[in-house]
Amino acid sequence: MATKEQTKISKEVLFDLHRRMVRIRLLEEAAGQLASEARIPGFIHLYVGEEAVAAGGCVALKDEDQISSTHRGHGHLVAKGGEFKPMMAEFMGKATGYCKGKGGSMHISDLDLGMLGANGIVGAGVPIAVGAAFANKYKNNGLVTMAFFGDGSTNIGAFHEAANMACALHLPIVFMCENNEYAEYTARERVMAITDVADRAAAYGMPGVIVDGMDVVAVYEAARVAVARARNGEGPSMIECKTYRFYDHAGVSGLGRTYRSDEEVQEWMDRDPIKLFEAQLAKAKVMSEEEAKEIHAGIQAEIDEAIEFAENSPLPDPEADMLTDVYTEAS
Amino acid sequence: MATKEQTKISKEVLFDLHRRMVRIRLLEEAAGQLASEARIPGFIHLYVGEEAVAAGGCVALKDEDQISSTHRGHGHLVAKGGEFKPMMAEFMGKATGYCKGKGGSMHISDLDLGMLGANGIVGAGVPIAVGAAFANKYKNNGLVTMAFFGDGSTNIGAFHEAANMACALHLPIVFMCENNEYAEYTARERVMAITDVADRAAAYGMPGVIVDGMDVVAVYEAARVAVARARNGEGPSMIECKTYRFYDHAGVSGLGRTYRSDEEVQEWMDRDPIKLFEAQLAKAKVMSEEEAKEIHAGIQAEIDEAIEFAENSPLPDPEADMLTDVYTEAS
Amino acid sequence: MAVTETEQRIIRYNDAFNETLAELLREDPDIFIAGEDVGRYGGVFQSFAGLNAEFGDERVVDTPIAEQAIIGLGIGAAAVGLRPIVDLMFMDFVMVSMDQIANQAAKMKYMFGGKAKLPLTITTTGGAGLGAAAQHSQSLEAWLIHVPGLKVVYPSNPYDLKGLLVSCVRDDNPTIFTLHKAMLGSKGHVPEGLYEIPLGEANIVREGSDATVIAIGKMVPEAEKAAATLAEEGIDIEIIDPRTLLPFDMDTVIQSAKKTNRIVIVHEAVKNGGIGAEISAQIQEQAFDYLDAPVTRVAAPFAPVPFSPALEQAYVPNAESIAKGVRDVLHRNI
Amino acid sequence: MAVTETEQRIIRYNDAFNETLAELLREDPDIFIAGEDVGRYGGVFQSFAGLNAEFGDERVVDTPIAEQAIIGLGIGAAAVGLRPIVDLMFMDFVMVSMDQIANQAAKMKYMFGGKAKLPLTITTTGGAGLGAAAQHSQSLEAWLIHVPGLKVVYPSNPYDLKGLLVSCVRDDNPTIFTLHKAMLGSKGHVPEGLYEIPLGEANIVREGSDATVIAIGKMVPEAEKAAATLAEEGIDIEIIDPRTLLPFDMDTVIQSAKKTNRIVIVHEAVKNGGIGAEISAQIQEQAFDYLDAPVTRVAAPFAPVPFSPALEQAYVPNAESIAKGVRDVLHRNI
Ligand SMILES: Cc1ncc(C[n+]2csc(CCOP(=O)(O)OP(=O)(O)O)c2C)c(N)n1
Ligand SMILES: Cc1ncc(C[n+]2csc(CCOP(=O)(O)OP(=O)(O)O)c2C)c(N)n1
Ligand SMILES: [Mg+2]
Ligand SMILES: [Mg+2]
Repeated sequence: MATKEQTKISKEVLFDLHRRMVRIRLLEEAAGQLASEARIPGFIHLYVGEEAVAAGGCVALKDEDQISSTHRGHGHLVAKGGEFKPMMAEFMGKATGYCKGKGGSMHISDLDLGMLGANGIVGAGVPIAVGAAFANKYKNNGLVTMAFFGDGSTNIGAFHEAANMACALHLPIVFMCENNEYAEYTARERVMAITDVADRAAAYGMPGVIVDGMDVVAVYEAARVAVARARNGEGPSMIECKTYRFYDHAGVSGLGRTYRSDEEVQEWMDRDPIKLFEAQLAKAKVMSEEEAKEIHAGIQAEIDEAIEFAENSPLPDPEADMLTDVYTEAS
Repeated sequence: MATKEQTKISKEVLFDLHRRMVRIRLLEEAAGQLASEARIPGFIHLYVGEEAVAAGGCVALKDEDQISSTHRGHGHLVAKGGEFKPMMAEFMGKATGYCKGKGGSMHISDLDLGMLGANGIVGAGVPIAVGAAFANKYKNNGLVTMAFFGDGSTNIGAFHEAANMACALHLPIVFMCENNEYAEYTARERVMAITDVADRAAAYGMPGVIVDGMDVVAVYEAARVAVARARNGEGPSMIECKTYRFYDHAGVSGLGRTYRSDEEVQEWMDRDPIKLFEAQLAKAKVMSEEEAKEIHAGIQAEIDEAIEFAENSPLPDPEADMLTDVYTEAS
Repeated sequence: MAVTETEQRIIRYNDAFNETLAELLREDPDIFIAGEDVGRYGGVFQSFAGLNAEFGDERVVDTPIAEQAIIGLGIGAAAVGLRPIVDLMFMDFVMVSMDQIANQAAKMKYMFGGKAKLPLTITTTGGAGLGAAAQHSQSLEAWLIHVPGLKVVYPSNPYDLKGLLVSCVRDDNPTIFTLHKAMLGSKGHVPEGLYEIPLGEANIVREGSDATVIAIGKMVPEAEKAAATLAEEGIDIEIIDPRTLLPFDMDTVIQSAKKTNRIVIVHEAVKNGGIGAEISAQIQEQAFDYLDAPVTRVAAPFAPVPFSPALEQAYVPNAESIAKGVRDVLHRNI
Repeated sequence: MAVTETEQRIIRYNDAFNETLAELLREDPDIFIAGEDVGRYGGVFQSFAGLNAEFGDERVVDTPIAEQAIIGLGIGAAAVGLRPIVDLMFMDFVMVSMDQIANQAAKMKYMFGGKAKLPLTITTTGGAGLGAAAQHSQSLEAWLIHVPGLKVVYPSNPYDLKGLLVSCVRDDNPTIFTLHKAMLGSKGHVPEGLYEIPLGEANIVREGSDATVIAIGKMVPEAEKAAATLAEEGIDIEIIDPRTLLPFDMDTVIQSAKKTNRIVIVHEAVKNGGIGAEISAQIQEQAFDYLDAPVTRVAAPFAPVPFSPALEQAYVPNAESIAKGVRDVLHRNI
């Protein structure tokens, strides 16, 4: 709970944090439902439960700043301004999707929004984020890059190389860890001998902080500090957000299945970041329950429209589309 | 200086530390000389200046324990019991070498001595060491693995993955960092934002200590503690040895060349680990100057013999040897 | 070997894998399995289900997400006497572990002048068809066969799977064993108990006289479907499943080429630089005078694997494109 | 283009590389270079000498030993508008960075439905001959040509080096540019100033009528030596240097095949799964009726690169083995 800081935050920002979280949640619930009905093909990794991280992080950024993402990337794209129609169409493999149906859920991106791509390879987005941060410093354009990544990804080489390089080159970047305590079906403590990912920050020479990842204001506050630091040329920092995914690693089966206890899942669901925040906002008389409901309804309507759009969209055409977009032709 | 601990160390061990250091030094000086005369082909990375690390580390091990090594691997092999004749022959690409001339300086090894191979790929030996440590734990044989690696290698992914895995699986392994402040021609502070590699130990959940890598007793003492820990099932630890290479990254050009100052090199050479140790031993009346000289002479004679052996050894035969040793045939 | 209907035990490809591992683990205490989620959860495809429960955390080991360290774990353990099986969840992940596979495991013996013995098996899943997109659908066997020191195996049915897996695990060299992830549910006859199919022996899946189709992995059942269609057109094809891609049983292929004089090679990977190129090059080197048409390749177009099923279905070769390839080599006038 | 003796400026292959980079850096402020030791020290082979002094630490950047992050640095910077040149000291190190090269850089545009533009050049050094042993001597171009989205370039002389490097850096796709480390000191004519040699255009190094030798990198000068020997025997070979390996100029090769009817392909990599397989497969696909002998490959034996010069010299193809390959295809009775 960050009630103290909250008073300093404008109503506009609070609404923005809320709006982005709800946009993620409702899109994900819809996507999960569609996937379970096989109306979305392939694998789908839902962000439900972790909304405060993407929203808190991205509200601290400017529109022109960049983010990198993971296999669990829908939330990041929404938080960075992604629109429902091309997202839903992409999930369904339609030609009107962000990636013309070529990428799907796991590679969804919009470079125009500064979103450097969801990524199917654990850890692989982080070096790419470092490259964008390098470019920002090189161009001296004052932009910042935020790399989102999971707890499990901090065990892979690409993460390590990128984190060290960013610190060595003193780049304007924020390392945003979503510690949801699991990598797929394996608990964090069975594959790491440390409890807090933030303890890794010191290994690279950057500050590392831990925040309650179910508290969107706490995330936002920490992100604001780290982003300001980066923008001021003071180098990288790491934020570890303690969070949880409410659904299974992929798809919507739940609760705990074989690898988590139902109680554990329930405890975290009791700390639903959206419900917590809405209670705070109501208590502070910033947003009434009624207003919140309206916001949900408005967003839901948008999503319903997006589903209709996606379902009515054409599939890509193998003849015409298979071999395009492999190379950039000389202009 | 570890004068206090020294009193506890038997004369036998002190002689052993000395002997292994001198064996490395004289072999390396000879190899460097031969390389500069083009009597050794290819690249050669000398260990001169860093002898205290390999010697201090390996004296703390049992013969059956394993080590992994790097591109700068001669010293490790000698410290683990490597013999001059097959080493010199291997440097020269002869059929009588440890690797029948197929590996050369950069891949020199003798698995029978528990030496898992010099390695041309920075960081790549560390995961292999972790594998050996896993096997020791699996077999419950009480053996320990020691991974040697440079400061620069701690920036690469393989090191990170291996260190984390060893800690997660609680393996009997010692991570032995040779921090000589340079990776090839680039200074440590330009590619790492931290000063002490030992600060990385906490990121994996293992203890990390820093020792004077020019003080063989200090290295030995630290290694003994870490090895005992590993052998007792208490898991991995990291030792950072502050050391320096007296010659160039490859070959024998010196002093500082374009990337180090001559003064810096000279300062470190003034702390030559062998000279320091011999002075200590003389002062403590453990080994007289005369005795030390005799030891040098004896080892030098062995090396001269090894050179003769190597030069008189046959080259491998392309017809007969090219395609052997690629696969193990079913027996 | 004639097996009557009643003797046949029909099980799933994925279950054949699981059963074989269990039987191997029971037989040899030096065998262990390590990989991401292979332990308590039983693997993302449940291929390892139940093994951790039977053999414990020590022998069926969950690892961090660290493919370099996973392969290295196998190398180091093999070098000092164990017989590890390590899992790369998806074949695409050879890209994050290629150094350990191709620079370390494959070369160690040679670089050490013969002293190393590396009984290491790497299991993985390859192929497209599940909407898993560009980074989880690749077929990268062509990279692996270019690496001296490795053996590369790709079973196309449950029976072969078991026999080949046993041979891989018992082999004293690093082997890479690929399951096709879209075949996990396919079924076939598998005897109980361990048996070996020697590495490097192709299987003539169907004898025929008009053309030879060399097919890999999931392309084998597709070729069989094509054979049925073509038979209706009066075209009688021979189908060869190499089973082991390295070492490759070229003798069987050359004999067939000398008989049918027309060859179609089919694989899932993109054509350019694919394993079909090597097979084609060797056939024309060794059977030049017997060929009545160019050796033809049916493979994926030169693009990453697309996500949309609309594209993916057209991307992956199938019975139809194989049949077309066969008709092409047959209709050529010499 | 006739150039008189006096007009010719003869410089070293390595210096052509260095000069080209300097001229490119002067021309385009969006270009930067990053890699291990490329900055202040000027690169392990001094290929980057002087650049850091002229352009500063910001534009000629020393990096940690972190090949995945080095490639990623290039990808991310290219994706947001720069034109990076990143260096992999040795081609062997693609094994520690393959994911960033082949799963990220090569696929990003396709996966993103076309939105990414990635003007990224990866420079590296390949080939054997310096006693650098199994992990520092490899030729891995066959892996790279199997990856849609990449362009792969391998110059065989200083003139081509400059023109191809300029084209790579100005190209809006990820390109991999390989120097042969045993050719760094070789010399040739190189004009001052920037010029382009289009990617995907082969060079007919020598016209001839009896057989065509397709040679890559350092095998081109070896083929030229072989041509001299063979000429004395009355054999007149054509030599084609593809220069770009992906996209590959098959048209020029096919025309030559139709003229000489006999082909020898030579490369340094091991034969099995090498690029020669792809070239061979395509030639027989497209010029089947013109071939009077099987397309023949001269390449390394199926072993890692051995250290001992006694073995290494016999391992790497050379003028002698190329000449032998030519004689083989010529002596075949049809
Ligand atoms: C290199 C690589 N290894 C393994 C996988 C399979 N995989 C996909 S997601 C995942 C778990 C990632 O865990 P974490 O980073 O904590 O992210 P989370 O799923 O919890 O959000 C794994 C192992 C992969 N995609 N890439
Ligand atoms: C993956 C990889 N990258 C780069 C190199 C080239 N290289 C060889 S040694 C070296 C420096 C290693 O530095 P460090 O680990 O500190 O060891 P030192 O040489 O100082 O003993 C480099 C960059 C390599 N061999 N492997
Ligand atoms: Mg997680
Ligand atoms: Mg160093």
